[in-house]
Formats: sequence, structure tokens, C-alpha cells
Amino acid sequence: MEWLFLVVSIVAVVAAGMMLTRQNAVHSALFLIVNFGCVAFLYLMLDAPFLAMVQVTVYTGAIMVLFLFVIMLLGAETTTDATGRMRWLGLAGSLVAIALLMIFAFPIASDMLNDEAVDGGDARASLRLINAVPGGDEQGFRVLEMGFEMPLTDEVAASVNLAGLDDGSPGASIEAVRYNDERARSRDYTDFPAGDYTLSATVSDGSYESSDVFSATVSLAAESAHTVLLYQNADGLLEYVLLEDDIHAPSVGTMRLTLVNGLADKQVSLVDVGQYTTIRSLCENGACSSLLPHRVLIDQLPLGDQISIELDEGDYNLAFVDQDQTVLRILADYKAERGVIETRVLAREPGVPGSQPTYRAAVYHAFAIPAFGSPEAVGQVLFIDYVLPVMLVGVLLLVALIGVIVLARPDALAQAERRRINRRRRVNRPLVSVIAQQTGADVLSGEYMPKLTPGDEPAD
Amino acid sequence: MFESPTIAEFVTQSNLASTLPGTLLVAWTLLLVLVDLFAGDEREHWTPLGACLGLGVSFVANLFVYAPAADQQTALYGMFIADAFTGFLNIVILVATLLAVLMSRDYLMRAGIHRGEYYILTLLSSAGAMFMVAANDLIVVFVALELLSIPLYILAAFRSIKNDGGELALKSEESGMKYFILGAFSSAFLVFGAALVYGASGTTNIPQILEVAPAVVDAASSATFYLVVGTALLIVGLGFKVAVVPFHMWTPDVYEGAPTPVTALMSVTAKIGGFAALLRILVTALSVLLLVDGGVAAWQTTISIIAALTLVLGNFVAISQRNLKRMLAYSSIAHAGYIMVALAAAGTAGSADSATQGALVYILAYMFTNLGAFAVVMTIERVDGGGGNIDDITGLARSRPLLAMAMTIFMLSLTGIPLTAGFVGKFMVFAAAVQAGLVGLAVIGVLTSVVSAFYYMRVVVNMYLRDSSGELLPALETVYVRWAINIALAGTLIFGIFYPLASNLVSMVSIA
Amino acid sequence: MENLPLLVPLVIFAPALGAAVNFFFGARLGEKWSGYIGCFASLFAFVVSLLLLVYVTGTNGAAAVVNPPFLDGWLRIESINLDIGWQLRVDSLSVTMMLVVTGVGSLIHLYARGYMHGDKWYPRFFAYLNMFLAFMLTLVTANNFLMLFVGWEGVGLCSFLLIGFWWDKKAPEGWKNSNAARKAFIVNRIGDFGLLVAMFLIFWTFGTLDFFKAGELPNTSAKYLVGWQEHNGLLAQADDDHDDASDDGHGAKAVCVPAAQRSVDTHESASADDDHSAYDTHSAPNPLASDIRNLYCDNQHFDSAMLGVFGQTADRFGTDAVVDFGGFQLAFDDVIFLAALFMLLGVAGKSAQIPLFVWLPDAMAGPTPVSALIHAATMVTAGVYMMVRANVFLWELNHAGYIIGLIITLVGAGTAIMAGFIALGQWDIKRVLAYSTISQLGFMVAAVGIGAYVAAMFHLVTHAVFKALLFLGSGSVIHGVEHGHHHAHSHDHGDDHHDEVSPHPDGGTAGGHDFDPQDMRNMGGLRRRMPITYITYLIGTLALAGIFPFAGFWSKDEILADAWYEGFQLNEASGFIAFGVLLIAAAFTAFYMWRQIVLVFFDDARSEAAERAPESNGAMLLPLLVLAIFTLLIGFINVPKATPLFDGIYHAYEFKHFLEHSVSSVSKGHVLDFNLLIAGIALALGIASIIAAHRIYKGKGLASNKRDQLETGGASRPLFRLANARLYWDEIYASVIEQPFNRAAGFLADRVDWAFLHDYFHDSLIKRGFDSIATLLSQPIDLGIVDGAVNGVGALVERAASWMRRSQTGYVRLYAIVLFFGVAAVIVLMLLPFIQSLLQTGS
Amino acid sequence: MNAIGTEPYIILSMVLFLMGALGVLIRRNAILLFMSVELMLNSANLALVAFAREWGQVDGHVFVFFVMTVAAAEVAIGLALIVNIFRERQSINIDDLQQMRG
Repeated sequence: MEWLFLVVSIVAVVAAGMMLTRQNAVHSALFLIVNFGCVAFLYLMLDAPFLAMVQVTVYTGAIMVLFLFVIMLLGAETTTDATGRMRWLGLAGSLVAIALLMIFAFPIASDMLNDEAVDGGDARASLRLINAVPGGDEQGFRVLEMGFEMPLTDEVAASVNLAGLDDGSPGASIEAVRYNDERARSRDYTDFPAGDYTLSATVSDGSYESSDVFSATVSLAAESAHTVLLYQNADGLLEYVLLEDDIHAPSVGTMRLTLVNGLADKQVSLVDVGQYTTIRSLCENGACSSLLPHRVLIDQLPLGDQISIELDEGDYNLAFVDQDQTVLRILADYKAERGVIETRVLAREPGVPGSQPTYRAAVYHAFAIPAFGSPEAVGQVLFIDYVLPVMLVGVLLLVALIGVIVLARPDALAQAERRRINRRRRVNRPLVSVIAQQTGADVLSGEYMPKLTPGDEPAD
Repeated sequence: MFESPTIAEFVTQSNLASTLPGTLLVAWTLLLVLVDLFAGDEREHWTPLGACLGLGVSFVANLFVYAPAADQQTALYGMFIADAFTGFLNIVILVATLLAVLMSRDYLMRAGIHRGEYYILTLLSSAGAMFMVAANDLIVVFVALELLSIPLYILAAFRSIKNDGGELALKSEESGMKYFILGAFSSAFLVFGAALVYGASGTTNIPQILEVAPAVVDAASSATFYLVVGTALLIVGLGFKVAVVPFHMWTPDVYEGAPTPVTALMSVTAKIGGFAALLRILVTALSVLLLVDGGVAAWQTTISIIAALTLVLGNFVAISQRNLKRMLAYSSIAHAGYIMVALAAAGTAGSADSATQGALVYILAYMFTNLGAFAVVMTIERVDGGGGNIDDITGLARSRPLLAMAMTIFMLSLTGIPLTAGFVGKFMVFAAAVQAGLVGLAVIGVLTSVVSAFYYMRVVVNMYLRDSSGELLPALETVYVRWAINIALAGTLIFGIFYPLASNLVSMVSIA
Repeated sequence: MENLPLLVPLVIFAPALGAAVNFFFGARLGEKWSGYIGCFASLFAFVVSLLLLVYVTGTNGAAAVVNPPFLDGWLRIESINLDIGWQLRVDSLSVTMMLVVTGVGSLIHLYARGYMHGDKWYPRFFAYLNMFLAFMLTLVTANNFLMLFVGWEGVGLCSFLLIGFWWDKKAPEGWKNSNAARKAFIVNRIGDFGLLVAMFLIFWTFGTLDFFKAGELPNTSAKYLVGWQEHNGLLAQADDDHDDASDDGHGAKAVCVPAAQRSVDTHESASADDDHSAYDTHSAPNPLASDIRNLYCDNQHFDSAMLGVFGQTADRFGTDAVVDFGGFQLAFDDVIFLAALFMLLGVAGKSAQIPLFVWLPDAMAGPTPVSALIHAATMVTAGVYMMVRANVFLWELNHAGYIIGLIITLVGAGTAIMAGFIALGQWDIKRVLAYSTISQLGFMVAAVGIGAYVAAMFHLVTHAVFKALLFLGSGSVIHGVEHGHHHAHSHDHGDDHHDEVSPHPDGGTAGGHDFDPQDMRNMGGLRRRMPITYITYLIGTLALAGIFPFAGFWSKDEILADAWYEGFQLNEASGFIAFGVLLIAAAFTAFYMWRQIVLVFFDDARSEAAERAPESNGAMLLPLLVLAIFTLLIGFINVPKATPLFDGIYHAYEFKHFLEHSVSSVSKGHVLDFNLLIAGIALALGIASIIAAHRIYKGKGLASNKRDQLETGGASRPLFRLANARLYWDEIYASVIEQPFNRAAGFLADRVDWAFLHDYFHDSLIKRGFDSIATLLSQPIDLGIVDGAVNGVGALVERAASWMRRSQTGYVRLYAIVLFFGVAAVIVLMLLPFIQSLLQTGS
Repeated sequence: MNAIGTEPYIILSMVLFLMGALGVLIRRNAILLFMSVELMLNSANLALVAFAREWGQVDGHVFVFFVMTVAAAEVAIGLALIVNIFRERQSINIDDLQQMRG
């Protein structure tokens, strides 16, 4: 790789040098294109394929062509550099430039000798919290604190805190996620430096403030995403599981669906039941006893476990069933969109004690990390985080448009003038031509026109 | 898949409401483009009126958004910062633009270059300034700076659209070209500086740079070097916009050649944008990082030297100018030096707030006074470009006593005589400098303002105490221009006499 | 009575309102009403000042600080703890100044109604006069340096406007007027710079600009506290309040002041007691001072930072306090010394002292009432007032061995004798008075220098009265001669010429011929034509000459007595200098004034105009008469102790006791008995000078060719020439500095550098450089050192500027490379602090 | 993969940047002046991309994107100005633009 870099950079520098020294502007422009091409190549080496493409199309393709166009339009290829004024500028400028380069290069080079390795920067990890604990069920969920079991009477809000293991530095904390926050977004992930952390979670409901549920030591790798899933175990106590999310883009044409079981007493399966109407008829009474021909996508998932599958693009009717083939939840007309990463957590909905429990399959989206430097990567940042500059740049382009129109269209003002001249020409043509004959110029308009011979006079 | 927010989510999450003054102005201007397209020649006054109205709308929005007690908040995902600083400078920019627009119509009509695009460009340039003032990210600083500058390049060359080969058209063209070349040159430095700062800190967000910077400085590695050189280049790029020595060379030529209302506008808004960005970047992001000894930022020496050079050069060269616009150009360089003094003072730990407030009051005073002075100069200029010399205003007190009085007050304010806004600004700046331990700089400031009396008073003497040399000029005073002068005069006097007004307005400003 | 001080804003607002009305509606009001409004505003201010006098005397010298609510917090920067209110101070010193300003001002307003009659800018003139009053009163009522500075600048502006009032006259005259105005403004700016620097130093040092905080008495600092308390019975009261704090009553005293200091101070004040000190009868407890008093006695830790500038000075001076200027430190005492020096520069500008006196003679271009009011009676005394206000500085400095007193004395005495000498040889009636004013200001400044603050103020007051009288009298004379000239020439030239002539009496040269109504050579014999003017002028002259019993006698005598005491009793150099020099200057005064009397009023008329000069009208004569009466009486406000004839009739040192309440140093000074010897010497000198002048000029008129008698005499000719040419300072400069420089230049240029870099070095640098130095040095000194300096420095600056200008070649690429150099410079500058650390990592 | 560190790229970009600056100083042809400025901007972009890789963020790429857009706008205006000037003076020698000075 070094030699490649060396060759390309030498070409770039030489091209720039040629650009500076060519007398013919067209040559200069062509050398600049070479230089830009080299830079585009360097972009490729720097993992920026998108920018490399933009560099070639916008810079080389558009801007430089514009330059060339104007040079040729004006016939200004060799506009005189001959005037000998201020020749010292080049020398003085070069001296300063070299001095500056020395200043620039010395510390960088010394640092480079010290540390050859690429500093990868801070590797980031991501974390989010999913709360699968419904409150309000007096018989059920309890949090164990100080040896007592306390019933949770209201919706549970859970928080997670990550503290650095080594230095106690705060890693991340996620505040007050409620059960009802059923639709989570990719932006719910919190970023923090990768490393080892102490994970602790607290819950609180309407009557109890912040009870510590547990704490544990976790190791979170770089470029990974994790989900803390809070659920209730068979004993009604709160537990958590740390799930590693697969955030790499799913295979082309598929979506990735991850199923997590948040039900203490059941092993959940996911099945694809062809026709919607049949399911509907099956479950009219609220109790779906058994299913007609179906395809099992995920089989018998125990509590707290997760399994990911890739679904092809298309419409599905999905059903979650337990080990007894009882249908817990049906997702009718489920659209599988390509590129989506989705997590479904099966959890019990809060309900009146004693009544038939109902279940929900809460959906959580995860983000898909696009490849570094890809159009997706740039685009994501561009249109959310940098929406203000995008807006400003849009206005700027409008300004450029208006400016070019204003500057390059003096004829709008001149039109009236020209009309006036033409009118006068029509009226006084014979007189004008006599004068023009003697002077060779149109004295009224100041424009040059060919000499007229007497025979050319108009007949009017 | 990437989830894009819905419009409603975007509006709430991005806190779009706090960017309203700027965004409304842009939106209004875009409407104005259509109005201008379809209004036709006989309704060409629609565009200037619409421009004034748009400024008013933005002004009202600004009053609502930046209510006195409003807290500092960010918007548009941390790109935009809405605080008292932004609100105050927005008002200054809007008033300046209003005055410039009021001045413009007569000038354009007289010069035969009245085009609706002029106002659109003016408004968009000001919108750029407003976003620059609120920029919380180096990228926004750069883009807003370009949005501020590029319309000014065009406007500087606006007289050349007549293309009649007249001297003024040539001058205007030359002015636009010079401004553009040097502006692009300095922009390149700015971008490179921003790149280096990004390389050192890993972020372009100004508050985040502040978080990272101390560690970078302590590391004393090449990252430190990037940061320092990057800071230097940022100072260069922004120093060019505010025209401080040695990045000032373009100023007199461009100011002279550009249409006078454009000169007036660029002498204010470009400086405001530049100084706001300098304050935000240096005081917010790069102050802590370079606190080398005794709570003094390492850039303080540099800024102080620049300020001193600017004060001396600006004031001294102004003495030998005969052309009023050129004189005002050098004077504006000098005034940039005074604001630079405040900036230097902000480099001492603990005095950032007072220095910032001083700078803001100075900017306010300078805005009113300078625009007023340019408006007076504009009224006495002739279509052929004559009448702009210092000898052409002899005896103005006789032919136009009120105009001469207004000019006198502007000159007094520029000198810094008490009971004018100029004094208030100078006082606050020098007080901040003294408080920050920059006594020498304050003394230079006082001395050079004594020098400045020399050339400002020459204008007054010429108007009042000399007989007219030639025939008196037919001064242009229409309602628009008169209003511009009146507003400027009122601002100069009100803020000069009722001191607490200005200091109360800025009392909540804090950017450190 | 208690609420009277609340009236003090009216003192400023009345003239300000008058100015505004005259400015905006003057043209519509017409001459009559415009004059009425101007006079009424001034008289109203005078009446208010009288009420304030009643307050100050009635409450036994209590000082009040008034803070108009709507101007509270006029200047406030919270972040640096700066809060300067528009506080107005009413104490004996400011009331004295207010009375002088409004009293003399009112009379001059009345006079101007007659004098300016027919002027086309009549309303504007009154607007300016009123505006001047407003600013002057702002200056004298200020309770802090900033307000003082506002007034200081404001009166400078009005002076500028009024000197150039007739700028629109025809070519030479109008130019002269406008140049004079510009010169005054620029010279004053130099002085203002000094004052500004002093203000910065003071603010930096004390953290405040207030003279005294509200309720603070001049002597309320820790050093003087005990004496003050004991004499006011306050300690007992404090003890009562703090019985629980300490069983022993004396313990409470110790709370306020360190014991060691206390004993010393008690002793001092006890000795001062014998000399009618401020502490015995004249300083009753100030009703407004209660909070400050509580501050001292309640607060266990006395903090002088809560005091005003002067209180802090008194407290911290002589301690080891240092002032931190960021980069360096200075001893507190040295800082005060510096501040006083810079203040002196301001004084030199405003009060026309060496070397900034040059603007004042030129300022006579303004209308005569302006000369009387601004350039004789009030504005020019602002410097003296400020120094008296800052007496604590000077007092402490003098007693710590700093030579500030000597410097001030040298400046003042030098100015006095120099201006007095120049006045001997002038022909212009107003110019004589102008130099006389400079000379008398020199007296006052010298008095301040020797620590005789009361004498300075006393002379300020009397001088204001009789110099106003003289100026108004001269105006009357000029007016008369001018009208006589018109009468004489209206037959010759016809009516058209009459119309051309400007109605302004001062502007006689308009119309194209050379008659100068101000030239004393064109006068003579006016005694008979203008009897009232003559009488009043004579009274003024005698007062100025220091003849018993006119006002000038008392005030000048007190300065001389103080100088004598300082020199011969205390062996201070400044006293010797002041005594000797001022005595000679006093003799000069008597001589040139009597010369003027003889030339103007005695003998036969020397021109047709003088023969036909009419007496002025009533509006002008009335102020003359009133001022003449005051000139007779005003001297008795401060008759010294043990004066023969007057002892027992008048309270001795009435004015001194009055001022003691506000000028703290006065009470610490010595008290002199009337010294017959000195009075006798001075009086004898004055009378001798008058007799000499009378013998020289009376009856002989002028010698042939309208030359002065002294000029024709063999021995005195050089002296007269010297005075007439204003001391030939230009030639002195030329021979002392310029010629050696030229010779050196020639040597360098011809021998050393002839071949080497000839073109550039010789032509551009040396020749041009020496040319500019020569130009600078050869500026005629009578146009003023500073005129020369301003122009010379101006020329240098312009040259430097145009050099810098030439670098602006218009080439974009040059601009770009300058920018590029700037980039390199900024980068290097920024890197400097880091280079070491970067190098360490590099190695 | 990334055998080459960031520093060589930065040094290269500085070299190109200074060459661009030099071009502004020595060329008289206004179009070449602009091309030199483009070279400067481009080298700044190179530095940005190198830093972006070092930090593993695309923010640098976004910055480059904006710089390119702004450069396009600037070029449009600049060339319009040049065309305008050429029409008036039949020359785009930058040294001919010195009517105003002093």
C-alpha cells in the first residue's frame, strides 16, 4: 500500500506543480483534473468511495468542465502572464510556503515516527433498554429489594446505568423506559466508548422510587449494539438479559426479524400461517386453539432467549404460539420490508387479575450500520444531523443561480437601449450610412459595423 | 433501514421554533423571488417593500423567540444555538439590513440598476449572517459564512450589470472581483483550519471541541499542533471577514468600488458574522484549551497584536484618505480593531462575559453610526461617482444643515465623544480590556481614538467651518434615505444618552 | 432645608432645556424671546444655586449627593462591578463653582442680548451658551470622574462651537475663526487624553470613580476617623450602641481604628484644633452620613474599598499597598503620582498652561461674551477646580516627598510670568486680556502647587468676576469703536458698503479694508466718549492689578502670603519659586493693564473711529455695573485673620471655613495671619508699575509710526520686541535644535552616505526626515508649541500614513501575499507557547 | 488494510494546500487563480477525509460534501464575474484590476 500511496501522491504533487507553471490555461486545467483524479483515488484508499465518486463527477466532471468551457469561450488560454510586475511575489511566496511547510511537517513527522499505527479513534458501542414488564398486576410482578417482595402496582419505568469498570467513568445511562414505549427507534441506542462496564438497572413504579434490580459486569465490544431486555421470571421477579443485536445490514432482499421471549411460563414459536381469513376464523372467540397448515419459522424459544431469522420481502401472516400450540398473538398482513432490522419481544399485557391474559409482540427497530463512507452512511448523517447546513447550502445554490443570472445577463438592461438604437437606425439609415462610410463606425451606437459602399444603401 | 422522522417529529425534535427568525427570513425571501418574477416592471417597488416587510416579520419572530428570559438552547440537532447572544445580534443584523435596504432603492434607481434580485441577495446575505451568529458547529460556520459572503460578492459587482463601460461599473466590477478572489482565498484557509481542528478533536461541534480540547492540549502531540494551527487558520479566515490587519487589504478597494448601500451593509453584517463566529469559537471552544499561563488564553497575544496593528494602521491611514468611502473603509478597519480589543480581553479567564458584552454594545453602536455615515455619504454622491471626496462636502452645513448635523453626530460617535453611542461602546470595550489586564491595549485604543479625532473632525470642519469650494451638490434625500438616516441618528443618540439601555440589553449575554 | 439638594438637577436641566428650546424653536421665537429664554434659564440656575448655598451654609457645610432616580445606574456593567450613577454633588466647593458659573453666566447672558443684537445666528448663540452652562454645571456638580469628564468634553465641544461661531465670515476672517476652533479642539483633546488615562488609572486602582460615596465626609477614612468621631461626640454614641460588644468603652474605639494609628491621629487633630480645624465648630454631624458612620463603627473590619476615591487614597496612601496591572505592579503611591501627572496634562489643556496654552489667545476669535464667559471666567478654571477637588491626591503626594507640588508650581508660575511678559507687548485689546487670563490661571495653578487650595479657589472666584468685567468692558469698547468706524466711513463709501459690513462688532475687517477695531493703536481718548465703560474698566483693571481694596488685592495677596509661608517658613522650593516669580508676574500685570487703560481711554483719539465711538447701550452697561460692584465687594469674603481695619468687622477666612467642609486638606493646613509686609510689597509693586506705565504712556500717546514707547526707547526695545514676538520661541528652537540637526544631516549626507545608497537614503530618508523635523521645529511658536506639534506630528503621521497608503497598490496578488504573510505570522505566534512542549515530544 | 497512517495524508494535503496558495500568488490569469483556490479547497478536503477515517466518523465526509457544494457555487459566481470582466476589458489578467488603490 505504501508504494501505491507514494505513487499517487507524487503524481498529485507533480500535477499540481504543472498546473501552477503551465502558460496555457487549458493545460493547467487538465493537470488540475489529473490532480483531482489522484485525490479521488486517495479517497478510495481512505474508505470514502462515495466521496470519490462525487469528486470525480462534481469536481472533475462538472466544475473543471465549466472551467475549460469558460477558458475556451473567452479564448483566454494564454492570457498574458508577461507583464513583469511583482516578480518577487513568487519568490517571497515560495519562501513563506516552504517555511510553513517546515513548521507543518516537523511535528507531524516526529509524531509519525513515534507512532506508526493508525489510531482508530474511540470505538463506540451502543446500548438500549427494552422494558417488557407490565405493571398493574397485583398478583404478579415483584421486585426483590432488601429481602422483601413488593408488588408493583403501576407501570414500571426502568432505567439502566453503565459505569466504567476501570475508572468509574460514566458510560451511558438510559432513563425511564416504560412498558408502553412499545415502538422503539434505531435512535434509542445510546453510544458510548466500547469497554468493560458495570451494568445496573433500576425500576420504579407509581409507589416505589428507583429500586435497584441488579447489577452485573458486562463487556461491550466495539461497533456492537446491545439491548437490555427487562422481563419477569416465573417467580414474578424481575430479571434482565443482555442481547447482542446484529446490526449489520441483512442480506439483500430480506429483512431480519429477531424474536425475544419475555414470557416466563411459555416457550414461544413463530409460525407463518398462510391465509389471513383462516386465522381470523380460527380466533374468533379469542382463543385460537390450533393452527391450520403452517410453516414454523422459530420453534420453541425459551424465556429470555432470542433467535434471528431473515424474512424475504413480502406480505406475511404471522402468529406467535406457545408450546401448547395456543396462539398468543397474531400479526396479520405483516409487511416485510427489505433492509429492516426488527426485534419483536413477546410480553404479557397488563390486565385485570384473574382474567384471561393477553399478549403483545412489541416491536423494536434496530439500526443497520451502513458501511463506512458509503452513501447511506453519509446520507444518514447529512439529512438528520446536518439538516441545517443542507438547508443553507440549498439557499446558497439559489444565490449562485440568481447571481449568475444577474451578472451574466446585462442584456436585460441593454435591450431597451438596443431597441432605441434600432429605431433610430431605421429612421436615419441614409444619414447613418453616410457617416459610417466616412468613419467606419456607427457613431450613434458606438458599435462597429462593416463599411457600406454606396450601392448597399437600402432602397427605402 | 434508516428511519427518517416524520415532519411533526422533525419540528419538535429539531426545536425548529427557535430558528424561526432566520428560517422565516429565508422562506420569505424565497417567496419574494416569485413576487419579483411576476411583479413586472411597473410594480418594481414591490420587492423592496416586501424586503422591508420580511425583515419586520423576522424581527417580530426574533422578539418572540428570544424573549428576555429565554434560556440557551440548541436546535437542529446541535447545529444551531439559540441564546441571548444570537437574539441580540439578530436584531442588530436585521436593523442594519433594513437601513441598507432603505438606502438602496434610491441609489439603484439613480444608478439605473434597479433589479429585484438585489434585495433578494441582500436578504439572503443577512440570513447567512443570522445563521452564522447562531452557528454551533464549524460546518455551519463555514456554510453560513459563504451564504453571507457570496451574495456580497455579487452585490459588490452589482453596478457592473449596467455594463456601459462607465468608470463606476468598472470599479464595481473590480471591487466584486477583488473581494471574491481574496474571499475565496481566505475561505480556503478557514476550511483547512476547520479540518485541522476536526482532526485534533474529532468533532466539529463547538461545545464538544471544548470538552475534548484540554486533553488534546495536554497530550502535546501532533493533535495539539493541529489544534493550534487550526485555530490560527480559523482566526485568519474569520479575520479576513472582519477586516483586521494584515487581512484587511481588500477593504478600502472593495468598499470604494461597491455600490454605497452595499458597502454600508457589508461593513456591518460581514463584521458581525465574523466577530460572532470568532467569539463563539475562540471563547467557547478554544478558550479553555489554550489557557497556558495564569488563566490567559494563548491566542490572546496573537489577537492583541492583531488588534494593536489594526488600530494603528486603520486610524493612521484613514488620515491620508481623500475619498470619504475609503476613509470610512479605513475607519471600519479601525473599528474592527476596537472590537478585536474586546475579543482579546475575552481571552482572560473570568472576563469573557464583560468583554463579549462590550463587543456587542460596540457592534450595536458601530452599526447605527456607520450605516448613518454611509447614508449621508450616499446622499451627496453624484451619479457619475463624483461628490464622494472630503472636499466635496465643504459648506454642507449651509446647503443641508440637517444633513450636516447628522453627519457631525455620526462623526462624533465614531470618534467616541460622550453622549453618543460610540462612546458607550468604546467605554465598555476599554473597561473590559482594563479588567482583563490589557492596559497597554486599552491605552493604544485611547491614543488611536485621539488620532481618529483628527480625520473625523476634518469632515466636521469641512462641513461647518469652510466655505464651499465649488457648486453645492444636489443632495439626494428621499423619504427612504431620510428614514434610514433618522433611524441611525436615533439609535446613535438614544443608546448614547440612555446608557443603561445598551448595557441592559446585553446584560444577559454570556457565551463562555 | 433637608430637601433642598434635590433641586440640584434643575441647575443642569434649566440651561439644557433653554438650549433645546433655542435650538429647535429659536428661529421661530425671534430674537427677543430667544434672548429671554436664554437669560431666564441662566437666572433660574443662579437662583437654584443660591438656594443650594442656603442649604450648605444652613446645615453647616453638609454635603449631599443627589441621585436622580431616572438616571440611576446611568453607567452600569455588572460583570465588572462597575456602577456609576449620574450623581450630583452639593458641597461647598461645587456650590461655589455653581454660583460663579451661573452668576457670571447670567450677567453675560444679559450682556449678550445687547451685544449680539442683529446677528443672524442669534438664537443659536443663546442655545450654545445655555448648552455650555449645562455642561459646565455637569462638570462642577459631578460626583465622579466620569461625569466630570462628560462635562469636561461637553464644555470643550461648546467652546469649539462658540470659537468658530463666525466661521461663515468672508475668507480670511472665517478661516481664522474656524482654524482657531479646530486648534482649541485638538489641543484640548490632548489634555483630555491625559485626563482619560488618569481616569483609567484611578478606576483600576480604586475600582470606583466616585469622589465620595453618598454620605461620606471628606475626612472619613480610617486615618482620620477617630479625630472626627471624638470631635463630633460620635464615639460616645458608638459606645452606647455596642455595650454588649465590649465591656470597656475604649474597646469599641479599637474596633473602628487600630490603636496605634488612633493615638497619632488624635494628636494630630488635637493640634489642628488650635487652628480652627474643621473638627471644632464647622463640621456638625452630617445627617446623610449616618450609614457610613455605622459602617465604620459597626463593622468590625473597616474596609476602605467602600469609600470613594479620595477616602481610599487617604486611607491607603503611605502604606505598602501595591496596584497590580496584570503584567507588572506599581506601588500605590506611585500610581497616584502618575494619575496626578496625567491629570496635570488635562489641566494644562483645559486651563491653558504651558505647554498647551496656545489655543487660548486664538480662542479670542469667538464673540466677546464667549471670551468672557468661557475663556476667562468659567471653563478655563475647570482645571483648577479639578485639582482642588483632587486635593487629597496632591496633599498626600506632597507630604510623602513627591515633587508633584513643585512640578505644578513650576508649570503655573512659569505660565504666569511668561504670559504676563507676552501681554506687555500686545496691541490687540482682547489678546492682552487673553494673555492676562493665562497668567492669572498660572497664579491659580501655582497656588494649587504650593498647597494653597483656598487661595486658588479664592483667586478663581475673584478673577472670574473682574476678568468677566474686563472682557465685557473690552467688548463694549470694541463695539463702540466699530460703530464709530461705521459712522466715520458711511459717508465715504456709501450705503452699499454699510450693508456689506458684518453686524458683528468683532469682525471689523470684513468689507475689504484693514481697520481693526480691536487694535489699541486705533483707540485713545475713549474716557470721554464712553464714561461708564471707562469707570468700570478702571475698577476691573485695579482689581486685576491687585490694588487695595479691590478683589484682586485680597486673592493675589493670599496666594503670595501662602507662597511666602511655604518658602520662607517651611523651606519648600516650590514656595520660593512661586513667591519670587509670582511677585514679578504681578508687577507685569499691573503694568500691562495700566498700559491698556492709557492706550484705550486716555489721551486723544488716534483714529476717526475712536473719535466717534458711542457709549454702549443699557443692556451692555448694566452687567458692567453689576460686575464692577461685585469686583469691589467680592474680595471681602475671605479677609485674612488679623487684618488691620477689617479685623472684627468681617469674619476672618469666611470662604476658607466654607470650603473646609469639602476640601479636606484645607483643614489640615496652616492658617496665616495677615502679613502686612507681603501685602505692602505687593501693593507697592503694583502701584509702582502703574505709575511707571502711566509715566511711560500718558500724554505721549504712541511714538511715531504707531510704535510703542518701549519700542522706541533704547534699553527697552529688545524687551518689547521680545514680548511683541511672543518671546521668539521659534528662533530659539531653530538655532538650538534645528541647525545642529541640519549640520549633522549635511555631514552624514555629504560625507558618509554620498555614494552609499545615495538615492534612497539621502533623498528619501535623511533629507525628507530632516525636512520634516525641520518643518516641525520651525513651526512658529507663537502659533503654539502644540500647534506646531499637532501640525508637525500631523505631518509626520500623514507622511507615515501615505507611506502605508502606498502599499495599497491595488494589485490583488499583493493583497493575497500580505494575507499569506499574515497567515504565517499568526501561525508562528500561536505556536510559540507550544513549541517547547512539541519539541519535547519530537525529540 | 489501512497500512498507511493519517499523517502522510495530512502532509500531502498541506503540500497541495500551500501549492494552491502559491498559485494564487504567482498566477495572473484570473481563471488560474480560481483553479488554485479550488486546489486549496480540495487539499483541505483530503485532510478532512483522512481525519474522518482516523476518527471513524462520517462527519468529515459530510464536511467535504459541503465544501464541494460551496465550491461549486463559488465557481459559478467567479466565472460569471470573469466573463463579465472579460466583456468589459477583453482581458482577464488580474493585474489589470487596479483602478482603485492608495
